[in-house]
Amino acid sequence: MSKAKPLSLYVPEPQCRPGETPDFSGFIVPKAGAVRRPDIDVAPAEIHDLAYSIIRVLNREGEAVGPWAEQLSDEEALEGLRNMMKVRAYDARLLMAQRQGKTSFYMQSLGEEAIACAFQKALKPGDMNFPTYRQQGLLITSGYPIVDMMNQVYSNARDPMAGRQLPVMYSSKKHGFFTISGNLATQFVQAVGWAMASAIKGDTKIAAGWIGDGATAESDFYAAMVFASTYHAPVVLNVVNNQWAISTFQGIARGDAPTFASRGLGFGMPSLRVDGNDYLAVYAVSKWAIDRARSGHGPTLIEHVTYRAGAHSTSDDPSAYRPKDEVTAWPLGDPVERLKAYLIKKGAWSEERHAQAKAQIESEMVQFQKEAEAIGTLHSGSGPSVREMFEDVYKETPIHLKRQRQEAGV
Amino acid sequence: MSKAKPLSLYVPEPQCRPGETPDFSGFIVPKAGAVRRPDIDVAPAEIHDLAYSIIRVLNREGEAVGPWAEQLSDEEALEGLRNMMKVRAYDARLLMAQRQGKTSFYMQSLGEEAIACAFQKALKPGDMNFPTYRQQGLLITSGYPIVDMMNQVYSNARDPMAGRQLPVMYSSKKHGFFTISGNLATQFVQAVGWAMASAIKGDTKIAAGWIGDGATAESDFYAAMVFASTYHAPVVLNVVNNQWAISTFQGIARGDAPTFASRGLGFGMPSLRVDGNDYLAVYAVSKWAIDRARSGHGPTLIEHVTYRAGAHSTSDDPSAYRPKDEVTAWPLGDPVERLKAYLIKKGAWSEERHAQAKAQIESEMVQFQKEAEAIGTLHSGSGPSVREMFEDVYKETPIHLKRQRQEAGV
Amino acid sequence: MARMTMIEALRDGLDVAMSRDENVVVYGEDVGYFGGVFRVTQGLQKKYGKQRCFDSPINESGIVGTAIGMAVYGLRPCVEIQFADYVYPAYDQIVSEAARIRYRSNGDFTVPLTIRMPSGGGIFGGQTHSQSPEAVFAHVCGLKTVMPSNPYDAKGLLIASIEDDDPVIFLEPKRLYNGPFDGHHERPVTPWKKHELGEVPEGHYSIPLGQAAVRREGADVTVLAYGTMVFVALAAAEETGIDAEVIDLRTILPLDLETIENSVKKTGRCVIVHEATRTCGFGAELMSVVQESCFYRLEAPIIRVTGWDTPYPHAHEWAYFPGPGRVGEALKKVMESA
Amino acid sequence: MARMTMIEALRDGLDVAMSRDENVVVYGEDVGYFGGVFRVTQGLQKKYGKQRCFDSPINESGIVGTAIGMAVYGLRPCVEIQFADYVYPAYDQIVSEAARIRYRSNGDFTVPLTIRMPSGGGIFGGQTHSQSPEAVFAHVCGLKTVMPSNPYDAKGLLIASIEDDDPVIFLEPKRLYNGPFDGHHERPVTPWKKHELGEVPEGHYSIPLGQAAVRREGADVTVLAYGTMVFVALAAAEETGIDAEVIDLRTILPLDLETIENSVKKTGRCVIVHEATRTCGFGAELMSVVQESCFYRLEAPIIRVTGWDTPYPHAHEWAYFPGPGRVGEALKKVMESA
Ligand SMILES: Cc1ncc(C[n+]2csc(CCOP(=O)(O)OP(=O)(O)O)c2C)c(N)n1
Ligand SMILES: Cc1ncc(C[n+]2csc(CCOP(=O)(O)OP(=O)(O)O)c2C)c(N)n1
Ligand SMILES: [Mg+2]
Ligand SMILES: [Mg+2]
Repeated sequence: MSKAKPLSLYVPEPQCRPGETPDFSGFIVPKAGAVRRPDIDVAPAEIHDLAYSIIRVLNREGEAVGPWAEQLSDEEALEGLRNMMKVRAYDARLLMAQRQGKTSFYMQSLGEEAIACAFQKALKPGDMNFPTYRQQGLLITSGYPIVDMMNQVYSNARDPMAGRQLPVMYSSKKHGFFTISGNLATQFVQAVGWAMASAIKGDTKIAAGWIGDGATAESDFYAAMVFASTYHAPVVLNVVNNQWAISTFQGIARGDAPTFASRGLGFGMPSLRVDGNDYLAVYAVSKWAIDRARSGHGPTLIEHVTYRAGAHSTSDDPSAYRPKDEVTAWPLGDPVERLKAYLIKKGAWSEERHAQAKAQIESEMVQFQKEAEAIGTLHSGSGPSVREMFEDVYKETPIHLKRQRQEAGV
Repeated sequence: MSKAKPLSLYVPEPQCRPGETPDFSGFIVPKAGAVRRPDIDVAPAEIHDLAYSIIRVLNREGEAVGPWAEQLSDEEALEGLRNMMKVRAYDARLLMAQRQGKTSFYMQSLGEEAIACAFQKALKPGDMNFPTYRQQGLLITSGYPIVDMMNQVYSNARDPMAGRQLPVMYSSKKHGFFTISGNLATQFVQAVGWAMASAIKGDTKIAAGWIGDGATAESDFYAAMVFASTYHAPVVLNVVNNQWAISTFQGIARGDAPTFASRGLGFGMPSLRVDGNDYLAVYAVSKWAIDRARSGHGPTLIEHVTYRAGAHSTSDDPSAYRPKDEVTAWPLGDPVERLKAYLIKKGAWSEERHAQAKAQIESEMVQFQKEAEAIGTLHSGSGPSVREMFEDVYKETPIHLKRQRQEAGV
Repeated sequence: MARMTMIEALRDGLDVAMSRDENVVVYGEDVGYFGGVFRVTQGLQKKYGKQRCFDSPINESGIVGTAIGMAVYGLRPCVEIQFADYVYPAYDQIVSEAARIRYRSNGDFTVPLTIRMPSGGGIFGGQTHSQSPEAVFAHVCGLKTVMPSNPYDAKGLLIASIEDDDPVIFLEPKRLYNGPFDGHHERPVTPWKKHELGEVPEGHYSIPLGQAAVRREGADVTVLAYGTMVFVALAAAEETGIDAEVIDLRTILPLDLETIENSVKKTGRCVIVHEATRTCGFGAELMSVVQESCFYRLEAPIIRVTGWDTPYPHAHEWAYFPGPGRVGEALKKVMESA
Repeated sequence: MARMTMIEALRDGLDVAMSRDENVVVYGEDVGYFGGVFRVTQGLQKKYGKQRCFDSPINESGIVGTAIGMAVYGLRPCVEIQFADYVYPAYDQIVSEAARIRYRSNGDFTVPLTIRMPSGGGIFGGQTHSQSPEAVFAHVCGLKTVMPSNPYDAKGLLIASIEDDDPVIFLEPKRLYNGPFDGHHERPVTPWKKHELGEVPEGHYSIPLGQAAVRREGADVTVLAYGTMVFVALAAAEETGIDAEVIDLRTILPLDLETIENSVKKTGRCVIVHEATRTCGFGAELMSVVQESCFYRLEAPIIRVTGWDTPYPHAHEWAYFPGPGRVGEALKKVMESA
C-alpha cells in the first residue's frame, strides 16, 4: 500500500424512505418447493445453503409444493387459519381499545400471524416458549383464555399479572409461555438454559427462543448461540425478521451478512430460512427443528422472513420512516390470505365460509371484550388491589418491605 | 416422532487429560503453501474456505512456500526473530522475578511470540492495538522501553501507571497500545469504535482488536462483529487460539463450529485462519487484512492458531488439567525455532550467531532489570507516591475525593 | 429568548455542540433518520450528515463500547440509550471501562463520552420504561451523573457534559419532557412554554457540573431533590405551607456538598426525595452526607420519600410515584419531630 | 467436628446441597474438571458427573441467563462468577430478569438461583480482582445478597441460599478463604484451623438469610461490618480498648434491622465499615437505616470507614484497604464526639 485514501464511515440505508416508491427488487424470493429437505440428523456443515435461501411451500397458485409440503391435514390447516384470524381480530380490538384510552399501550402482530400460530402447533405440551411481545399467536393457539389476555391488557381486577406488567407482557407456565420481558434478547439465553435443564434431567421437553431481527444485534443473542452450540441444547432459536426494528431497517442489525440465518453457521448450527408468511412452510420447518432437538441432535436457528405490516406499537407512526405502501409491495403477501387461498383451492374452504368465520370470530372477540370491560379497564372499573404492588417481590415479604407497605397505608 | 428417548446434556471434553498421552490426531494441519491468496478486495462470500483451513508459509524443511510467502527481506525476518527472542527473554526474567517475590503476578506469552511480533510489524505508526495481557510482543516490537515495562511490573516509583495497575497491564498511546483491561473482550468493541472514528474523521489509521479463544465466548466479541460488519469499520479482529483458557480447552468456547475463524462468516466478514507459530504466515495474513482495512474494504477476522506453552499465569499450574508433554506433541512447533531454521537454511543466520544473539539479549535484559530494581520492586525500594492513588479518577479531583485524600492524610 | 420543551432544549444543545465541534457525534437506536423515539435527535442527521448522526444496532454494550473507542480516538460521542431501563447490558463497558480508563492508563487515554437516557416514570411505562438507575452509577468512581429538571438546565448541562473530559451519565426525566409535572396527574399538563425555566437562550452556554440550584429559598426544612421530584417538592411546599428550601441537585455526582450543607445547617431539617427504589438508592448517600456534616444541627431525623422497593408497577403507577401528598406528609412529619 | 478453610467449607456446602437434591447443578468458568480457580468446586464433577458440574464458556451473561432458564425449569443452579469484578456483563440478566421474574409473572415463574463470586481485596489483585460490588445488588429489589465471614457461616449460608426460592448473590470475601484476616498484612497469616469459626459441622445445616450475628458484645459503640471487615473491626476494638459491639451482618439484604437497631439504641454510637468505595455504597444505606430509627439515641455522628472512591490500586493496596488503624481512629473519634 502506498499513500492511502481517506477512509469514510459506511452507514447502511434502506432501499426506500417516505415519498419514494417501495422497491423489493433486491429481495430474492426462490420458487415455492425449490429448497431441499434434509433429514433431521443431517450434519450442519452440509446444509449451509439453507441459510441463504427461503423455504417455501405455498406457491402463487395456492398450491402446496415441494419436499416441505404435505405435513398437515385440511382440518389442521383450517385450524391454523382460524387461529391466525383470531389473532388478527384480537389485535384489531385491542388496538382500538387503546385508542379509546382503555389501556396505556398495545402491540399487534399484523402480517406475522403465521409464524407463532404454526410454530405452536408443532410443539408438544410441556415444551416452553420464551417469546417476545409479538407472539400472541403462541398463546392463542395454545388455548389460553382470550378474556384473560384482555384482563391483562386492561390491568383490571382479574389481570393475571395483578396489574404489575405492561399490557402485552403475558405469562403462562401452563401454556408453555414464559413471562415476556421488556428487555430484548435476555430470554433467548434463558431458553437455552431451560433446554439444558431438560437434558440434564433426562426429560424430552424442548424450548423455543424468540427474537426480532433488530434484537439479534443484542449480545445475548450470541450468548445463547454459544451455550446452545457447546452443550447441544434441545432448543429451537427463532428469529422473526419482519424487516423493521421500530424505525430501523433490518440492514443495521444484519450488517454485511446476506441473511440472519447465516449468523448460525459460525456456531456449527443448522440454520434455515423460511417464508414466514406461509403457514405450511413455517409449520414444516418448525417441526423439522423441533423433532431434531427432541431427538438429541441439538439446536437449530430459524429465520422467519416476514414483514411488520403495522406500526411498531401504539406509540409509533411508521409513516415517518418508511413508505406507507411498502406493505403492499412486500413480495411474500399476507399469511391469512395465502392459507385461505390454499384451502379454497383444495375445496376445503370457501369465500362464504371464510366471511362467516370472520364474522363469528369477531363477534366472539366483542363478547370477550365486554366480559373483560365489565370488570374494568386501566382507568375505570375495578383494578387489582394496591397491596399487590408489594407482593411477589420475594417469596416472603421481608421486614423493610413490610414497613414500606405500612408507610403506603395498604 | 413417536415416543422420544430421554435427552442428555452433552459436555465437550478435550482429547486428553493429565496422565494420558497427548493426541493431536484430530487436528488437521494443511501443507505449507497450500492455501490460496485472494486479492484484498475479494468478496467475503468467495473465501469461506479460508476460515476452515490454516494458512502456512514455513514448511518442515524451513522453506517459505506458496502464495503467502516472500513478503519480508532477510533483514526484516531477522528483526522479527530478534523481537521474538527479546519477548521470550523478557518473559523468563519477569517470571523469575515474580517467583522471587519482586512482584505479585506475571503472565508470559511463551510459544505465541510470533503473533504479536509479526502483527505489529505490519502496522503503521498511528494505528492502534487493543491488546489483551498476552501481547507484550506488540509493545516490544514497537520499541517501547523494556525498562519501563519492568518498572510497571515492579510497581516502582517509575511505574508509568503510577502503581495503579496490575503488573502486565501496560498502556502506551504513543506506541499504539491501548491500556489493557482486566476484563475480557471489552476492548474488542472499543477497537471497532476507534476504527469507526478514524473513518468518521476521514483519516487512514486502522485499529486492531485482540482476544483469546476462551474470551471469544464473551458477548462483546459479537457486539464488536455486529458493529464492524454494519459500518465496515477499518479494523482487524484477531483471535489468538492458544488452545486453552486457563483450565478450559478451546472446545468449550468454540462449541460445534470447527474453527473460531468461522464465527466471522455469519457477519459477512473475511475470516482467515493462520499458523500462529509461523512468523512469515502471520505477517503475510496480517498485512493482507491491514491493507484491506486501510483501503476501505472493512474488517477481517483472523484466527491465529497456536499453543499456550506456559501456565496461564503465575497463579496457575497446568499440570492439574492437561498432560505435561502436550506442548511437545503440538504439531505447529515453536515460532522461534521455525524462523531461526528458515534463516539458517537461507544462509542468513547460523547456530553460532543465534547463540550469540540469545546471550546478548539475555544480558541486555539483566541490565534493564538491574536498572529497574535499582529504583524499586513491589515490596522494596521506592514506590509511587500514595497521592497517586487519588489522582486521575477524574480530570479534576472533585471535593468529596479531596476530602477523602485529606482523611487518608496524603 | 425562546420557550422550548425539554426535548427541544436537548436537541438545541446537541445542535450547538455539533456545530461548534466536529468531533461531536451522535448515535443510538433509532437516533439517525427518525430522530429517536422521543425525537430528541430529530433533524440532526439531515443537518450534520449520516457520519455524525446515525442509527445503531440494538446493542447497548456495543453502543457504549464503540463510543469509548471513539472517545479514546479523540471524538466526543454523545450516545443515546433508548430508555434508562435498557442501560444494564452496557453496565460493564461503563463501569469497568469508561469509568477507569483515565485512571488505569495514568491519564494516557481519556474518555470524553456522554451517555443520554430517558429515565423515571409517570407515563404508564411499567417496570421497563420507568426506572431511575442513578444510584448504580453514583457508586462508581470515575463517572459523573447528571439529571436536569427543566429545559434551561437540560441544554446547559448537556453542553457541559459533552464538553467535559470525563464520562457523563446524562439522565433525562422523561415525565418532564413536555412540562413541569408536579405529580398531580389528575390535573391538566402545564406546558414548558408557560414556565420561566422553559426559556432557553440561543447558542452556546453551559452550566457547570457539580452545582446545585436552590429552586425555592426557605427557612424551615431543606428538601433535596432532582429531576421530576423537584416540581413535586415545590408543590408539596406550597400545599403544606411549610417554608421549605428546595434544592435541585442537577448534578448527582460530583455532588454540590457546600450548597447542601449550608442549607441544612440553616434549616436543621431535611427531607430527601427520589423516584428510584429506596434501599441503597442515592437518597441513602444524601442522608449520609447530611448526617456526617450536619449532625449537630439536625433537629429531627432526616426522611426519605422514594419509590417503593418493588419494580415499577403498571396499574399502580400513582401509588408508587412519590407524589406531592407523600412529600407533604414527610414535610409535616419532619416539622413535628423533636 | 472438623476445622476447615472457607474454601473447604464452601465445597462441603455444595457437596451437601448436591447430594440432598439432584436438582442442584454447579457450573462456571473452570469450575468443572479443574474445580475453579480457587478450587471451591474441586472433586464435584468427579462425584456428581459432568451433567451436574461442568465448565462453562467465558460469558457471564450466558452463565446467569442459562441458569435463570434452568431455575425456571425447576433446577437449583449454583453458578460461579470467577471474580466479582467480572459480574457486570451479567448485570442485566440479574437485575432485569432474575430479580423480577417472580414479580412480573405474578408468581407463575420463580428463580431459585445462587450466584457465587469471590470478592474484596487484600491479595494484590489490582482493580479487577478486588472489588466489592454488594451495593449495586442491594439496590435491586428482588435479590438477596449474602456475605459470610467465616467457614461455619459460609457453609450454612450457602446451603440456605441454594435452598432459598429467590435469587441470591453470594459474595465470598476471598481474603478470608484461608484464615481470619484482620488487616494486619505485615503479620503472619492465621489459618482457620486455629479459629473456632473454622469448626464446620458435617452434613446439612443452614443459617437463615436475614440474621446478623453479634461477634462481640459491647456497650460503647456499634460497629456494622460484613465479610473481611468483621475481623478488622474486632481487631480495632481490641487494639483501641473501646468496648465495641461488633455486628456481622452476614446477609446484606434483607437486612437484620432488629439486631442493628437494638444495638445502636443501646450504644448510642455507630461506626460502619466496608471495603467497597464509599459514595452510595452499602454503608450509606446502613447509615440511613440507623439515622432513621435511632436518631434520638445517637450521641455522635455515625462514621463510615470504607475503601476510597478510587479504583482498587495495585501498589497501594494497604493504603486503600480499611485496616484496623483506620477503623480504630473512627472508634476513637466517635467516642470523643458530643
Ligand atoms: C435491551 C433493550 N434495548 C432497547 C429496547 C427498546 N426496543 C423495544 S422494541 C425495539 C425494536 C425491536 O425490533 P425487533 O427486534 O426487530 O422486533 P420487532 O419489534 O420488529 O418485532 C427496541 C429498540 C428494549 N426493549 N430492550
Ligand atoms: C469478564 C471476565 N471474565 C473472566 C475473567 C477471568 N479470566 C482471566 S483470563 C481467563 C481465560 C482467558 O482465556 P483466553 O481468552 O483463551 O486467553 P489466554 O489466557 O489463553 O491468552 C479468564 C476466564 C476475566 N478476566 N474477565
Ligand atoms: Mg423487527
Ligand atoms: Mg486461550
